[in-house]
Amino acid sequence: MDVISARDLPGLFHAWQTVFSEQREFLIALDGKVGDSDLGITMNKAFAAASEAVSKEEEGATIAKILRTAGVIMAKTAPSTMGTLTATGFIRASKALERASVLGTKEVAKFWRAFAVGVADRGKAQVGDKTLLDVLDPIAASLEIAAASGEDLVNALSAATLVAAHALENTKSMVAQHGKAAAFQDKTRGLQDAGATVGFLILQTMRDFVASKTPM
Amino acid sequence: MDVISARDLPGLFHAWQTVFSEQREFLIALDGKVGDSDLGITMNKAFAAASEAVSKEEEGATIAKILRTAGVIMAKTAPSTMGTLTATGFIRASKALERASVLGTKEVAKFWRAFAVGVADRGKAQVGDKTLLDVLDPIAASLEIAAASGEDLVNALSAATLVAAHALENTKSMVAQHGKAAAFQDKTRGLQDAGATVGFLILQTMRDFVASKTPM
Amino acid sequence: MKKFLNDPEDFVDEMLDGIYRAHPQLTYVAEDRRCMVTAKPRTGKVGLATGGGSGHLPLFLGYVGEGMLDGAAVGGVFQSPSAEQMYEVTKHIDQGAGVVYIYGNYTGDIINFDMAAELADLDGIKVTQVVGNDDIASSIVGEEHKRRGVAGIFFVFKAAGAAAAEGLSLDEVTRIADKARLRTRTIGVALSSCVVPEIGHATFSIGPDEMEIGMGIHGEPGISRKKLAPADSVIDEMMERVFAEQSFSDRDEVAVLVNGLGGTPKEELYILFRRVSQLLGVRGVQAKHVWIGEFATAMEMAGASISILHLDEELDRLIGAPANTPFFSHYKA
Amino acid sequence: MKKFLNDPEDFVDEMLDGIYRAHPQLTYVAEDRRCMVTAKPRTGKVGLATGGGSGHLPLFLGYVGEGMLDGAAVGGVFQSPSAEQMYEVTKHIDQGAGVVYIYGNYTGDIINFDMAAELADLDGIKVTQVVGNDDIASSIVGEEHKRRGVAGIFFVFKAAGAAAAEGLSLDEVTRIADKARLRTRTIGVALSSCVVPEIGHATFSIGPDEMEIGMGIHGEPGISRKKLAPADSVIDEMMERVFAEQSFSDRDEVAVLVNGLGGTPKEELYILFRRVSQLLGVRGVQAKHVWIGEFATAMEMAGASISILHLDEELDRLIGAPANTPFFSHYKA
Ligand SMILES: Nc1ncnc2c1ncn2[C@@H]1O[C@H](COP(=O)(O)OP(=O)(O)O)[C@@H](O)[C@H]1O
Ligand SMILES: Nc1ncnc2c1ncn2[C@@H]1O[C@H](COP(=O)(O)OP(=O)(O)O)[C@@H](O)[C@H]1O
Ligand SMILES: [Mg+2]
Ligand SMILES: [Mg+2]
Ligand SMILES: [Mg+2]
Ligand SMILES: [Mg+2]
Repeated sequence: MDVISARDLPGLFHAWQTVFSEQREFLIALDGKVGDSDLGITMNKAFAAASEAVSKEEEGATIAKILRTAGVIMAKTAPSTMGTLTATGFIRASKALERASVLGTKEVAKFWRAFAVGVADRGKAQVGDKTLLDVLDPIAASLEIAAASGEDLVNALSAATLVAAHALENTKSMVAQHGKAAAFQDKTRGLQDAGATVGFLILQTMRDFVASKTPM
Repeated sequence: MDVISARDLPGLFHAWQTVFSEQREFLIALDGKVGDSDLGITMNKAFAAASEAVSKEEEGATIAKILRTAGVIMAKTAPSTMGTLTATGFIRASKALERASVLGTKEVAKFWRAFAVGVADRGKAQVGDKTLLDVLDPIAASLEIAAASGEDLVNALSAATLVAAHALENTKSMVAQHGKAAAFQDKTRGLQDAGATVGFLILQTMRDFVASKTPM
Repeated sequence: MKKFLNDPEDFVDEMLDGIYRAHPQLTYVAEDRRCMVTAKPRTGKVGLATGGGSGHLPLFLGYVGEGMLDGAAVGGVFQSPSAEQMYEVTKHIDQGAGVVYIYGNYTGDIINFDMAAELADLDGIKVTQVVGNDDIASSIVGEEHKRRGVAGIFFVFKAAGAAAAEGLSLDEVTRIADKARLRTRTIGVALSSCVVPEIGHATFSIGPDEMEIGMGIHGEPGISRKKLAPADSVIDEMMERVFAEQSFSDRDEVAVLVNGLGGTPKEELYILFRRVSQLLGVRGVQAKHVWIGEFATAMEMAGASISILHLDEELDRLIGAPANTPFFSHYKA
Repeated sequence: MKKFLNDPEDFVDEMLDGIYRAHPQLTYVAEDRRCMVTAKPRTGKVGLATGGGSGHLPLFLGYVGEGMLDGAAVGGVFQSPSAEQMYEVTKHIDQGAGVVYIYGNYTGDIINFDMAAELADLDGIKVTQVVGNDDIASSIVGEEHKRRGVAGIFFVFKAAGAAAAEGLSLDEVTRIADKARLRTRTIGVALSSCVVPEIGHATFSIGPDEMEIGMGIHGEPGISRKKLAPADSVIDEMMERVFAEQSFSDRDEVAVLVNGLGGTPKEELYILFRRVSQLLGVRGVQAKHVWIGEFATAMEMAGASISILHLDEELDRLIGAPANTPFFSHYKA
């Protein structure tokens, strides 16, 4: 699979749905340590609703249209911090890919940059504040480099996933500045950020989806 | 000790206070089985207050006056079912002994009859309803017989205590008709009535008090 | 015991101190905080007094105020106040028109209110008594006189309070209180125990997945203990017993009280009311007045009760009348 | 989990169904029960909207009514409602005079209210925002913008609601809401956890003899966890932190809210208030308005919070003004 086409997207959303259903309890537990335990529930709901909505899109819907549908339904279904930020991410990605007919490395880089900028605009967090942004920004940067150097999609995503894993690991040393976790202050040190974990999982699933359809 | 004089009464009230302080937890547990667990608390309070009030009576106070003082303070201090019934008992005994200068067998019989009638009037229970009355009535009857046959005080009280122990045992086979226990219906069968236990203890303490002051 | 307490013995008196500090419309007589009366008595009005154990806020004293009661004798936790305290309240609230005692059917309270009424009678104060016995779980039909008084007494307070505020006579107010009493049925369900401060441990034990239908507000046993069922089926079972005793015709009107026993969140009370409303709807019965919240509690007990008052025109008017007490306000619609 | 529930997923919607059945003065828009608005809008009045997670009744929706708010967007348990729901409420309650959003300082809510305000702006509706951050335990002085909003938001609703009812302009109502916000401090203490229905077990664990001062209403950690102390010393410790932030002069006046978190009996809240009142008395500060009960809960959590609003003449007038909502009524004294 060199590129993700509009017709592939329902499959990708289905993969996301599966992952966030499998990771439900894990994310509840993670958010429970320094938060309110709802992350697993809301992410599961968000992607289940998105996957269902996307599967009902008309034949011929554009990539932008599909991403927008996903974002809008997520915002409705899961208006928690992460639900809304993720929804914002998809809606911004949709805008950035208004004219895209497929998602190659360049477009995927645009997707993640728009996603990251959207989250930053909406949440007003800084890199280093121990949020989702701390994986989104490195992911986008890694993909931009890959795009500039003409890397193919599966390799670009694989590299970005490594970067994201590393970035996620880095959140352990940070102290939460936003959301419910901020109240836990120093106790958040040593724990990986729950929202960043979601960011990592979204990317990893995208990579696995592309890899599984790419002959080795 | 052939008779209880007015001057002995503070000692008797002190003995009651001691017994109901010792039996506090036992009565809480007993009332807890088919009631609201307050009996130990209220009886302890009632007799502590009565003992204190009685100890402050003026020199030369009559038996009637002392019993009345005890009853009135009990009614104030412990207005639960048993507190009020016991208070009523003492107040009625006071009235019945208006002119008594000592408590011999005859007067003690009057004391318990008046006590029993007072409780019956106030509580409107029948003998057999599994209440305090189920020991008060046999106690009064036993003492009346002893008085008629000229029995001395310690023997009369000893006999009445045996009767009361038997009567208390009999309450086990009854089903409660009054108070909070009534709600437990058949579950009250097999349990001795809490209020009747108090009645028994009042009498037994009176007997022990007299016996302890009587040379064998 | 997880309680905000100082010395458990001071529980009631410190609570009362807090109440008088918070609510200047309440005061007390006989230099006894437990003899509570309204600070704004109304000349010529029939006086309404209640009394009973503490631990049930807003019952009993919480309903002293405009359009409701004039005084309350306050007992220890789950214990009757004394006859003397009731008598002091009675003397103070009598405005020449007599006094109605409205309280729950518990031996301790009856004995003491009887004594107080005798004392008041010696002073020439006319006293009538209406003894709430709305708890249908506590005795069978035909033995209603054995039933305990629980949350439904709120309707009796409300109807009698409005009647007295309208200036009706002692006989009329008594008649109305009695009618409200006779037309009210309550059934409760408990999920957990409560703790009496001076005792310090749970009054009774109940399994982590059990409920007891019909449990009393002092932990008296109910009709059946079983596994906690979905909310709708709990209500179905409870309301079946209510409907067995109240025969409704299409278009009849009722007042509904969904009462939390203390530890149950309001959210759940509304889930329960939803089902009550559905069941009434099926019978064509209209819930004309609805109150949902805590009206008669058992300290921190988790659980709820449903009270249904079968309205007639007179009760409809009185139940809907305005009232304003520190614990309960009602604007006329 | 000891709850009256059907399917936990239906918790919020069944609760809302119960609320609409009980209180016809409330209705909803956009065919979405979670978009609650008053059934009696007043033309020309500044609209007041709130929103937030469920599980805090009477917060948030309970204050929709006369003299208080006009609409509330209702989220899942402890979860923000969506921007779209807020936007629907906004459109409906705007009477041409603009809308003030008053809600608590939580990321999820902020993000969504911001989005809603942007949407409303596109429609030409003027929206201002006042974000409650009264919980002094949740961040230090100087970092007040990080503080959570808890029960003290009640005072902001009350002051802003009365100001809007008086017919003041959007700017004025916003100024007043912001003043009430800035002059309010809250501190809480928790004794037990709560259970989110869809999660089904305790949100956090706390020892049988422990308390946590400063815990948030979703179980966010507080300042210190220690052995439960006598009620008076708990209040002494809490109020010390309040007094450190509010400087009172002799004869200053305050409004006091003693709020139960859900599982704590009212009796205990009055014992707590007693001590608060003593401490204010020592400083010569008068508790001019006092409310004691459940105003912002965390389901069945045992615990309480104290909110103090430092009054000025304007706030005194507005806090004392009448209000009438399904969950809160206040008669003018
Ligand atoms: N202001 C913010 N900007 C970006 N991300 C944030 C912000 N605040 C919180 N987050 C992310 O949200 C995650 C928590 O999400 P969620 O559980 O949905 O929050 P809540 O339960 O408080 O609504 C955090 O782990 C963090 O990554
Ligand atoms: N009507 C009655 N007449 C006489 N005794 C009664 C009556 N009702 C209850 N009792 C007695 O009172 C006892 C319970 O006393 P107590 O615990 O003080 O009651 P409560 O807690 O209900 O006020 C019962 O065991 C019974 O002996
Ligand atoms: Mg969370
Ligand atoms: Mg008892
Ligand atoms: Mg008792
Ligand atoms: Mg959340």
